[in-house]
Amino acid sequence: MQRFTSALFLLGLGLLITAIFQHMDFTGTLPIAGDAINAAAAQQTGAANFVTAVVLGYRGFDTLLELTILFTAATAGGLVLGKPRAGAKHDPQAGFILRAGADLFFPLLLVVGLYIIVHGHLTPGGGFQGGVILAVAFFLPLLARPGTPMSHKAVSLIEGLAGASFILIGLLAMFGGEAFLTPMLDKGQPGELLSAGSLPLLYIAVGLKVGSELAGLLAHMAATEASDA
Amino acid sequence: MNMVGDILLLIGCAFIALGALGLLRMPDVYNRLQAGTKSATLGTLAVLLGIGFHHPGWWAKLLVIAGFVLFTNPVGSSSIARAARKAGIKPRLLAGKVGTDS
Amino acid sequence: MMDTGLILHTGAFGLIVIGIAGIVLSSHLIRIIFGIALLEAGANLLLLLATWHEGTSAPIIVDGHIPAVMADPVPQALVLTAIVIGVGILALALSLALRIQQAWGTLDIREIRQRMEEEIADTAGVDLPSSPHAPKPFPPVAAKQEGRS
Amino acid sequence: MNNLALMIALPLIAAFLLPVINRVSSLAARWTGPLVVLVTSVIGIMAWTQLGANAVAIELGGFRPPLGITLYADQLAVLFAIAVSVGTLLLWPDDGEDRIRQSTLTLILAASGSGLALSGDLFNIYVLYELVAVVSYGLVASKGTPGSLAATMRYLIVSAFGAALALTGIALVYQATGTLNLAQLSQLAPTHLNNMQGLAAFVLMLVGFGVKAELFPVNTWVPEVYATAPARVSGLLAGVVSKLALLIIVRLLVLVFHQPEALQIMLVLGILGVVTGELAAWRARDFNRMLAFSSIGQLGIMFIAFSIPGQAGIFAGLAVALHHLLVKPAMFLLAERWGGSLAKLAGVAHSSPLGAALFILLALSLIGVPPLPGFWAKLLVMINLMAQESSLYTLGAWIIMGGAALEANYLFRVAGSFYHRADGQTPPAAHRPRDLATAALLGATLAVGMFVIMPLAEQLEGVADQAADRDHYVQTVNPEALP
Amino acid sequence: MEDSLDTPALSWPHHIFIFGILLLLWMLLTGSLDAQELVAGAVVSLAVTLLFGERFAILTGFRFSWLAPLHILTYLGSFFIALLRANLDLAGRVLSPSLPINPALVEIRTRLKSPLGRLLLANTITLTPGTLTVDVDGDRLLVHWVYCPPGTDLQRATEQISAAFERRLSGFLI
Amino acid sequence: MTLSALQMIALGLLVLAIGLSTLRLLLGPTAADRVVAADTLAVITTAGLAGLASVFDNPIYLDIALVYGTLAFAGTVAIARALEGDRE
Amino acid sequence: MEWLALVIVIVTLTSAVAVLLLKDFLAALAAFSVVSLGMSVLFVIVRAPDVAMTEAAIGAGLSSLLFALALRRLGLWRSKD
Repeated sequence: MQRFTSALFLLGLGLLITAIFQHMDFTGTLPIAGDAINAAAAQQTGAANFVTAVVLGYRGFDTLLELTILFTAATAGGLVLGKPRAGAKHDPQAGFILRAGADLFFPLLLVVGLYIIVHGHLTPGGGFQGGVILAVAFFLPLLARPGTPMSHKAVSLIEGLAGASFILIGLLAMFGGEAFLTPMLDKGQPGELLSAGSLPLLYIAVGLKVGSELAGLLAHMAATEASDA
Repeated sequence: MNMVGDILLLIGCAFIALGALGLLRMPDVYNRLQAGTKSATLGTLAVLLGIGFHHPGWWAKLLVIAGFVLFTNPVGSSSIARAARKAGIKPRLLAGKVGTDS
Repeated sequence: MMDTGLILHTGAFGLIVIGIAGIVLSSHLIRIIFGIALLEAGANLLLLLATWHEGTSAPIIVDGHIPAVMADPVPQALVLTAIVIGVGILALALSLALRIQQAWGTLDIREIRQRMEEEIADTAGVDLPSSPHAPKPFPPVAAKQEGRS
Repeated sequence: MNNLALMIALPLIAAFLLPVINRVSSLAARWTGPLVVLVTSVIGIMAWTQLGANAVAIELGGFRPPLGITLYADQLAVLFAIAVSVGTLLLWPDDGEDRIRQSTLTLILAASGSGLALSGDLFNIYVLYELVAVVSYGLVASKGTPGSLAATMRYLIVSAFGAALALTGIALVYQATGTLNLAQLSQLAPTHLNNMQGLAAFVLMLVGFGVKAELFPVNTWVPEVYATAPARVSGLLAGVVSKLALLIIVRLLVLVFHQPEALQIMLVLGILGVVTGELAAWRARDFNRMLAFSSIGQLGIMFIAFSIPGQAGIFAGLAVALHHLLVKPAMFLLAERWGGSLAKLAGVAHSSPLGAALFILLALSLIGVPPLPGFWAKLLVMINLMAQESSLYTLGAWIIMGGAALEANYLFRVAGSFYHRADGQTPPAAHRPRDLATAALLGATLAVGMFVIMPLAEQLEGVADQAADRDHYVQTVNPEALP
Repeated sequence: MEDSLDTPALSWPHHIFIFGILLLLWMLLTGSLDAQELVAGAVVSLAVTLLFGERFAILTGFRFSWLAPLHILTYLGSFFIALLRANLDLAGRVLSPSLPINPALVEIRTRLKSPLGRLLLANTITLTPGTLTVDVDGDRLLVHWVYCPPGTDLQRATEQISAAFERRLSGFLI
Repeated sequence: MTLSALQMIALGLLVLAIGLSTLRLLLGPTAADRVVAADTLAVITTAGLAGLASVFDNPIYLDIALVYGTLAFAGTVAIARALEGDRE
Repeated sequence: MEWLALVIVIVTLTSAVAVLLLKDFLAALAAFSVVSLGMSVLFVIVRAPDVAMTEAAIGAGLSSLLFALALRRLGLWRSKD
């Protein structure tokens, strides 16, 4: 019965999509906000990567909320998963090749992640992508050797401070008489490492936060007991 | 210069395609891994080298990518091979085997 | 003449339909989560295609050279946000699935629903409303897991 | 006025730092949350007093509207922002094992709720909505019983489904107009969105944002979640969060989507919601689920009310919404101890007379018995529905009447059983003083509202006028001239 | 089970070595010799080295000698030749209609002590003609052969391959 | 954006390789086979992304190839670890 | 470019269907990683390098990690073929 109604629903959905499909033109309309941003971004923010200018400058508030969503998901995940039982048995170690490979890979991934974060305003990438790389870098050794202790204290400290510093940078602008989350500092020459004012700082905060958050979440999930099913 | 780059690109893609063919034709996981890894690695290297001929200014980053590929590919395949063995997938052995298999 | 926009839109809508089908038609929790991820991917692609047209270049200044026609950076930023949101929800969903499996030893949504109804009725102190489509009784594996969690 | 942004920023920063504070002093961590929310409530109330007939637009990041994100603070938005802050303060979760995590989540709920009320950007609304969703998953699951986890899972699936649909809708809107700012959208809507694509976008967004607003086809999560979540969380979800989702839909309707079909779709879904909700509530045999289904019914009434075109609809819907905002959390607070089988509540009036009296007051107002505020709210809806031409609206009016009759039936059945002499039954545990005090506070507000109904209505009409004034919105936000 | 984490604390030349490698990676990534980039790279590499230096014990396998670069070069040269031969060999097999394969599993021992050396040896074997390292346990390597000519002593054949690379690797690794 | 004939052939071969690997992904038969196919596809994609960077004549796309290559490796390894099971 | 987009879309959609149809969850996960691979290439084709990189990092890396970890914990890694 449920199958039947579901199939019916899908059929309706297909019809709806066909209807939308027929009414859409694929040539694309004029992106009003986008053109204005493309024209003004280099001056207003000093970032060479306009997507970064949008993510951190024009829509910095979205990014703050996005960070909060990740933070909330990690918090709620921690709440759901609970504390791992003391003495819970963990997985066997990985093979030698993976263990050695993970060891060798760890520093290289860290540098790559930091490179991506620091160059977020110049090249594609930035805090989120670099943060994910950092998290993976920290998690790979854990994948190779389950049960390796990971400093949750340090993780939650970095997490809290990085998130707070993002807001603090925004609030500083507000106390300086500007609006919340206004970019500050010297804009510099677009294309140089030291440009775009406070945007790289924001991206570093984002990267550290995302990295610590995801690493903590992955470690928490890895530490959860296996089920017998 | 561009010609050399093009030929290298072609060779690389040819090796990749051969590897994919091998992936399809080989009979079991281990043999498929052999086909996939070797040719994909060499093919990627050749492609990167060809791009280096086209854009001489990019060599630094191409070198990094090549290094990562050269390093991650065999590690990844060995992990899969080990996992397949642990998961109980028996290799097809025609020539018998030497040594002990735990 | 093939139109890249048409092809890409077909891909986006296809992913949306496949994702919804996965959510609606599957009975296994993990497959539903896969469906959610696919649906989100489709929606992201559609959002990115909203103002896309052929012949644009990436909205990035490379070596001081400003491209003539740049792509709209706004949807790119939005999709970036949406992808990160998606992964947060994915992580949470997997954690929930993990704990549900620990508690009840099943990931079949019909069984989960039945167990949930039973638990609600039990804590509330009312009998389970007898429904005409009463699900089948539980396999013994569910009983074995009772003491855990 | 600019410091309305603090209503969002302060709880967020507190939430980020709460785990760090907890390492220093757990006492400080315990009091940080309520204190911060208290501060934001004060900020909100101060903003309300300064806010006159002129709304305010806050440009975040200092960028002109079509470029950056704009917050739009009119009386309606500030009212709901205050409601979120005060609501979380009153319903602050104080039990459960992991108190710090719960406080963190509640702080984020306060921040994101205020943001949802204030936001004037389509995608920003989506992000905030997802944030509210993720927070509520965490809060619902915080009880930790397998049932609550399963209910959360179901909620998550429905909600993620809806959010993805809403995102699709946003994609369609952006495809047609190239902007996300609501003011600019409202300028462009008559030419760009008044077509099939616009309607499809509206339907997708209605379904997407309707998940939290307990809209008819996507409300299957409601009974399970309210039955298994902590009662205070249920109160927050049913009382505050659902209204916020409704607020978004109303804003979209007022500003962007002017098709008559859009209103009709909402009307039909609202009618279906009332019918299914009230019937299910009538059949329910435990307290939590009865409240959950009745909440679906009440939200159906709101959908019907908001589907009345023009300022009258907003006024009527707002009255019902605010009334429900007071009543439902109070009822869920009573459900904290009385949750469970309705049969167990027999004779409870003897052990807990104040609770029983409160319940009866709330129930009377919910049904719409004359002197109470609930009556006026429903009356307003009925008058405006009857004034409409279309027979569908008349049907809606009759359905609301029928729903009220059903409501009267089941609520009186319960209230009547309170005064039965129960034989050999252990009465449920007494309410904690804090719950009862909060519920009594809400009930008292309701009772006071009875006496000042006329000035209140005037005030509310002003709010509705402002909210329905599209030109005022556009002028306040003032996006750059179109090319 | 040898674990590189259990090795004693690293000496300062190792730290400098790690720092150098990370800085080199940074410079390759940025591809510029701009002063700002170099300073940023130095800061990042220094931070990573100081914070997590202890976890890079795997790099202790390097033998610091003046001849090491030469050995690395000869190793790389022979490795690329082997990789090319492996691909040609494979191409022949895949393209021939009869698919001449004759798989076998062989276990061999290595003399290399350091984890890095064993890792590189395993990787090299994976990328050379017809062989794939399935697993490494202590000093034993389990190698999969795609084609084993009937009648050959497979053990010896494998050991010859590994010995050739082992010799080159032991030039710069322990 | 204009491609020479040799480049066209090369891209065609790459697409052929993608198709063949996808076929292996669909055919299976075991999970390990599919993981191998996904891994190979990831490497092919790394090469392809670098190739696209060359076609677009823009070095910024190389970063994507780099990130893709490294993280696809992590994903593959994680799947392999899961495939391994808990047998010692 | 059209035919490249076409091929990638076909691969993506096929793998997406495979995700839902495969009985073995690890196989489904492998197919899922191919879906995000296709998405990443599509994002490059529409000149969205930032999004492509995010999809590469999150789709190919992080989601696979999360799923693999969860599947392992759920005991769903056992082959069902």
